[in-house]
Amino acid sequence: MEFITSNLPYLLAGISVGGQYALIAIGYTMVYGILRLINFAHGDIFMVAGFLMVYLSATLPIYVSLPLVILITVLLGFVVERVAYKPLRTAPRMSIMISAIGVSYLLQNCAFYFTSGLAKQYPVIPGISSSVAIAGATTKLVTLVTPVLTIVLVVVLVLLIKYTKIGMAMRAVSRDFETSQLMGIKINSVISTTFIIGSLLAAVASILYFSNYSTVTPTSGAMPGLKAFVAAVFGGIGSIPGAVVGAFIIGICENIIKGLGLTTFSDAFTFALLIIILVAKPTGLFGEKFTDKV
Amino acid sequence: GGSGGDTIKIGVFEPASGDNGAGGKQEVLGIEFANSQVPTIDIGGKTYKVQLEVVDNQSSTDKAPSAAQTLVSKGVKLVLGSYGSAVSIAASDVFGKAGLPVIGISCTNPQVTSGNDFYYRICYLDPFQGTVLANFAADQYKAKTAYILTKLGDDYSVGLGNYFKEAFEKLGGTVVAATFPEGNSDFTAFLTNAANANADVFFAPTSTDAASLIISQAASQGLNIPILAGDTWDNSVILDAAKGSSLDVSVSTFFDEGDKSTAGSTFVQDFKAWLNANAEKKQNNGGNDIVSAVSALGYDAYMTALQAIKNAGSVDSAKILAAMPATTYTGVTGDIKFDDNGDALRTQAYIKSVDTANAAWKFVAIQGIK
Amino acid sequence: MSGNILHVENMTMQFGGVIAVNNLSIDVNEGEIVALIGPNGAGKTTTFNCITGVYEPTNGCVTFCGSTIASNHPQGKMKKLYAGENKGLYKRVVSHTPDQITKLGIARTFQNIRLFKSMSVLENVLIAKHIRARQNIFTATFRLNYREERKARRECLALLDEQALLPMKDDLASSLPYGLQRRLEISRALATNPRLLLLDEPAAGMNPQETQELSEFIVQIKNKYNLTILLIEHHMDLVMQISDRIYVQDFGRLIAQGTPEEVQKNQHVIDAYLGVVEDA
Amino acid sequence: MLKITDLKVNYGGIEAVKGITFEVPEKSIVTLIGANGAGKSTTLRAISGLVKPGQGNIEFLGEEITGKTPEAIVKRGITLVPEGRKIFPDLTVCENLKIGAYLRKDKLDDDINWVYDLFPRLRERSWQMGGTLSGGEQQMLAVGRALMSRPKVMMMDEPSLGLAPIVVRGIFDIIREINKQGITILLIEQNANMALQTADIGYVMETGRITLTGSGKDLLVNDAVKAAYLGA
Amino acid sequence: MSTKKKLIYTIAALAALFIILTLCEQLLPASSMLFIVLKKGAIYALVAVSMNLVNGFTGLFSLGQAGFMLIGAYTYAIFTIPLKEHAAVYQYFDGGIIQFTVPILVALVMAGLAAAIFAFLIGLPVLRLKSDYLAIATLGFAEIIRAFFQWDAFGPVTNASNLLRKFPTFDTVYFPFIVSGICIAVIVLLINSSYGRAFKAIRDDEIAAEAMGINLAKHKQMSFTISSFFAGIGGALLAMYQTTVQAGAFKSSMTYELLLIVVIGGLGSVSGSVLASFLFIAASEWWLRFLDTDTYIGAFKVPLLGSGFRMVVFSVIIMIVVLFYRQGIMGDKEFSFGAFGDIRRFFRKRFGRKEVTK
Ligand SMILES: Nc1ncnc2c1ncn2[C@@H]1O[C@H](COP(=O)(O)OP(=O)(O)OP(=O)(O)O)[C@@H](O)[C@H]1O
Ligand SMILES: Nc1ncnc2c1ncn2[C@@H]1O[C@H](COP(=O)(O)OP(=O)(O)OP(=O)(O)O)[C@@H](O)[C@H]1O
Ligand SMILES: [Mg+2]
Ligand SMILES: [Mg+2]
Repeated sequence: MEFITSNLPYLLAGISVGGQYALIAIGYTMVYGILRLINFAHGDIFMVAGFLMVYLSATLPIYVSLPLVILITVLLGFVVERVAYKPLRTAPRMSIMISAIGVSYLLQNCAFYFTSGLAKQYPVIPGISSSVAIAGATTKLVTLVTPVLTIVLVVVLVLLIKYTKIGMAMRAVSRDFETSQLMGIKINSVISTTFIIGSLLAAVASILYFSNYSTVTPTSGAMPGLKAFVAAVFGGIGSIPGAVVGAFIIGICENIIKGLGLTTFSDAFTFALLIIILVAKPTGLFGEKFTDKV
Repeated sequence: GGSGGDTIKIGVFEPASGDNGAGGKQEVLGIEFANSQVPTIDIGGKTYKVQLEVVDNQSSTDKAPSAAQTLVSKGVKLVLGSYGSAVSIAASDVFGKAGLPVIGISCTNPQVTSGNDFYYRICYLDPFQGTVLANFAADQYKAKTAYILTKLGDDYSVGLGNYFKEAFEKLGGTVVAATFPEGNSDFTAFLTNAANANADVFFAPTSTDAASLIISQAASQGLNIPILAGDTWDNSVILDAAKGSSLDVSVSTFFDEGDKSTAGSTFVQDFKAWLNANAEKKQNNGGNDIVSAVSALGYDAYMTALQAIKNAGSVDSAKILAAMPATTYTGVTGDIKFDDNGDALRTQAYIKSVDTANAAWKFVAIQGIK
Repeated sequence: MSGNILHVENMTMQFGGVIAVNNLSIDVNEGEIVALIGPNGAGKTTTFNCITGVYEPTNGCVTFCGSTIASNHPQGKMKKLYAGENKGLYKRVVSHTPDQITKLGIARTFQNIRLFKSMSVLENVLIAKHIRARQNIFTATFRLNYREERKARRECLALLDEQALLPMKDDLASSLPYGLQRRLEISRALATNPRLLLLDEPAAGMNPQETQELSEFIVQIKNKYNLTILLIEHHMDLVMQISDRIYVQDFGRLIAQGTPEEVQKNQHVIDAYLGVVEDA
Repeated sequence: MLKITDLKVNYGGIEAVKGITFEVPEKSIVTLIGANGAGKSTTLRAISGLVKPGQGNIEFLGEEITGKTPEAIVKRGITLVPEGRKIFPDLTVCENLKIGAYLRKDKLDDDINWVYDLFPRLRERSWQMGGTLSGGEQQMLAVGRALMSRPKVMMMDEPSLGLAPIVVRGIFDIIREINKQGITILLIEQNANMALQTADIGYVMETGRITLTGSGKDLLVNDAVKAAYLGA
Repeated sequence: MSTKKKLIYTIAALAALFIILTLCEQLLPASSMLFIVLKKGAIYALVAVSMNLVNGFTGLFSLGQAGFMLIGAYTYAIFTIPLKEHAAVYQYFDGGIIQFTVPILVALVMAGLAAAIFAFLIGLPVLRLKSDYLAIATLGFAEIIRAFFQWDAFGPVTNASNLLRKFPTFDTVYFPFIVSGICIAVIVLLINSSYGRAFKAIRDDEIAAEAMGINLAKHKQMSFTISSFFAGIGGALLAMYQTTVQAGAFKSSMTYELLLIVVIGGLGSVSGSVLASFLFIAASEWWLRFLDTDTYIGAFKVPLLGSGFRMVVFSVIIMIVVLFYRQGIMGDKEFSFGAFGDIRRFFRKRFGRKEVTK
């Protein structure tokens, strides 16, 4: 019992962080799957969603601002895609990635400019922000909500991509724009859909994440963004279940490492683990080999 | 627009972006406020308009030299700043080569002034602050074990943590130390570690970003260990984060908003009025009118600079530099007088703690070193 | 015809459940032109890939000029899954990488043209000389190898001249029309100074006239460079005209072999591959 | 039903198609033949909207479709079997076929079976990833995929490329068969012999221009065509 | 254009550059921002070109550059801090344990070698990875390296998270120009050599390159190691420019900055990288500074201007450049003297027409 009470907090924290990384990671992996683009701006969209909540809830009741945040975030994801990525469809991959870095800079700098960079308190959201005690460890309810919600969303998404027409179209677009067009697929709407789903997940993740940590700053999207990206690579970029498994592994390992007192290297360890996995399995845990016949 | 042609330029070398952007902006506010109060200076019967040249060093040592050079090329005669010791050190060569006197405001690392005879500073140093806090922990909480959490790669954080550790161990306590990497947002593991180590105080000399995360997670975990921190935590962000919790958070600082001395209370009043009259400035203060210590220090730095220029009786950098050692000034943060190193002689720090019910600071003690 | 140059013995290549090449044995003698034909998906390209080291055969052995370049037996997961024959025969495991095999003297072209798209025609050919030159990164950087470099350039220009590619030597490889791209790919392979040249459908995308020209071209280079050629092709005119011997593969297995005349008359081959005999 | 007037296409500075005019009557088989680099593929790419013509008109059933997006053109019933197969490597054979019918809303099972009957090899490989198929299998899949969309006009860019002789013959049988079902065919072939035997109308392209026009039979016996494209 | 003519032009251009630099040094006040831009620009140019060697010419997506610069910067600093300053610099670590110094140029080479050795070791496992997997692995390594350099246990060598300073630095713009110039020249020679061609072949098609007999592992390793060698030297120069070194500055954002420069300049164009470096540094550290200051025209306060606005504008500019120059400023072309001829012809045409209208 003693052992459990002193170690349960690490595990709980790990699971909830893992869940939040997972939601962000899915956004990464979906966009990557389709555009082969590491969407560096994804973490920042997540951050903007956090600030939106802070500012909207200051004037509006929670039940209005909650859907509004999701809506605006989705819109933001959509607009970013249209403005910054769509014109570059035929450009080299690197250019699109630089555009993504540009968007990330822009969102961060705008956030800095408008908020002056001081940490803002995230509003209390009834139902998930309150503390509960489990086996002697105190934590927020959101810790318990996150993994459940994550799993549900993932199952829905996997079904969507595997078995629906739009899912098939997404997979087709991911490899060849031109031929996809020849099949009558509207690639722009497929790509937009992807971004919309990704941003939606980022918005949900931001609500869970910031409810847990209570503070938003212009850079608070950077680290979760990077971790989620690592998670996506870990599981094999493009694979949704992979991203989720990767995210949970990273979240839990990180907290166990911290619990062991090896705090200096908790990030370094994450990367080391990633590299070990990649050396053993060059395309991540669930990544499929690129089929490229000689 | 001012009349008369003569101006003297004072450089303000502060971060407006990057990790320390928020704090830098608040420091600039104090300077700007001082400038609005005393916009001119009389030297040799001539009235000079004091013009501030503010430059953003982006909290980054690789951007600092060019930012510093910008000031030099604009022809400033004296420089104020910076929030953050590393950028101050990184820029010191540029200022040194240009022969400019610099007044550090809240950079508490000893290395800023040591060996740089043009660098002065008006705040106390980390060794002092660390010792003060260690004493406070021992006096107030009868602490035997302290958990120290510092940020990896942040010289301010690690330095202050070390000084605290030294002093605390000298007082007979034991220390458990940990570091967290940049961008870390989950502190629950550290808090649990502290609880598991039966720590009596939790010392976290970190930036405000990490601070608000630490506090809110401590609150949701129901942590009942008192939390201590250094001057950076004297910020409204901490009040927001701790609001409504049952935490015991105390910080050491240069200044107390509730200061009853006339100088202090006038400053607080006027500064608040100035902020409230100017939406953009208030925005830079985080959207409220709570006076942070760095603003008060910024104000004092500006005033000290003017005093030095007056003493020099000239707008020439070399003359001002020569006048620096003898310059004294009684500011809102106390008496300022430099030692041989160029550091302000300070013997006392304010300790404040958070009144979690009202989200306000409450004065606890003036703490010195034993 | 002189001695054996390539010897493939009991080679099997299995991908998961698909046996692409099944217990294949072929021999190529010095100076021959040998064709490998068969229906689509028979395993011809896969055979090439195994010979050139792109794939490790699941089982079997390949010998080039007397030295083993690939030898394998079912390992790991394949041990259980393996459905081919001659399982226990090859204990030795030899797997050379494609670059090593090229150095030994086997060059190839690809079914889907693989040129260096962003490089000029001349550069494409020069690449092939990289491994043959005596140089290291230091001498190359500081041009201490200028003699080698000049020689390589001279040889490549001569080669391009021969192939009538000289006028477009500075054009991007990707801007050439399809037929010339094929020709460039062959030139590039020739530039590695091979003894054995593997051609994978060199006449694909060419009209009968061009195919005719190509067959003359192949014979010509064979004689000029003392090559041995193994080729895959679906254009029967070309195959029948230039090959000394033909192997026919179906479902990975060898179903027939012999001279063009023999193969053309073989009923299995007609059923599986040729269909009604063309009136030549 | 398809009318091309004065079509010009540029790639950067190079003019690949230099003003061609031709027509594809309803329910006919039309073939374009010509040497490598003549601009045949470019013409088809322009019709299907993959490249924007520099000049000229493309009319389909009396409606101008120049400059429309590929998906809008596909929607109107023009399908292309692209040069180089362009199979989706990460989709299974079955999914590749399904995606060919992306715009259709009805049941597909019969059509899939029909394609499998045409190319039994594909049925065996139904669950294999498109990318791992052999060259010829991919070519069959590309043709099958295009058939799935039940187009009004089917444009085929070298459908027999890399196919075994027996299958080549099969492909031309299929072309005739679907033509009988009322589908108009625009065909590019290197195998000019077979193409001209099958086609109602043939056009010969040389360096971006149409230089000869005639019925398939006529061209087959034309001396210039014989010398240049059919081999001696 | 003949090789001889090219050589003459190149020498002439270098001489002109030297004269311009000298004139600048003589005529402009020492405090001019131009010198900052020239110094830092030259250093960034070197690192960007070295990054281009891997990313642009070899097609390996590596994001480890900041890590290798860090190693170079620290190696240089550790071995050149004068012994008498050790007590002050390593104040928390009893003066450190490295108790000797080496000459500046030796230290520069050591900086390169140290980075190259690390790169070699890192390359062994990770260069087998493809595209984005490689990117994240190299990025990860850079982060791990940074964590190690900040670690307290290494304090006696690295001074942990504290600054290293007091090492010899440079005053004139000549030093970084000459060092970077030589290094870039070597890289250009390499790129145009047989090995450079092999790198490009690998970028275009690995399978075909292998079929040409090119040993992928060996060549990738070479490109990666050499690039890191120069990144290490670049890091050392950066340390000299900054006069201080702190591991915290070598974050992934520095790598992104470099990647930005490389892509904006044009992947696979050396002159593009060089040009973009100077433009990038000038824009980010000089030209846009005015946006950060509240500006009054008379009593009217120019809207939006204020602290932090510069960075917003800067990011917008980056986006615009990327959106309008998809292939980068130079594409994969190089600057050539032939271009001068084009410009001359262009002007002659213009000019000619004008005369006619007169
Ligand atoms: N990587 C792979 N994974 C699974 N199956 C494969 C793989 N590569 C090839 N195959 C299968 O192996 C069989 C042989 O393919 P191969 O490419 O060798 O045929 P081929 O004889 O060259 O045919 P073609 O004449 O059509 O080019 C095919 O049925 C193909 O689907
Ligand atoms: N993407 C491109 N960029 C530049 N030039 C191109 C491009 N695609 C084709 N070309 C050029 O346009 C011309 C016409 O090419 P096209 O592919 O239409 O010829 P084709 O008649 O289909 O030849 P083939 O029989 O070889 O397929 C050729 O000279 C070719 O080099
Ligand atoms: Mg094949
Ligand atoms: Mg074509």
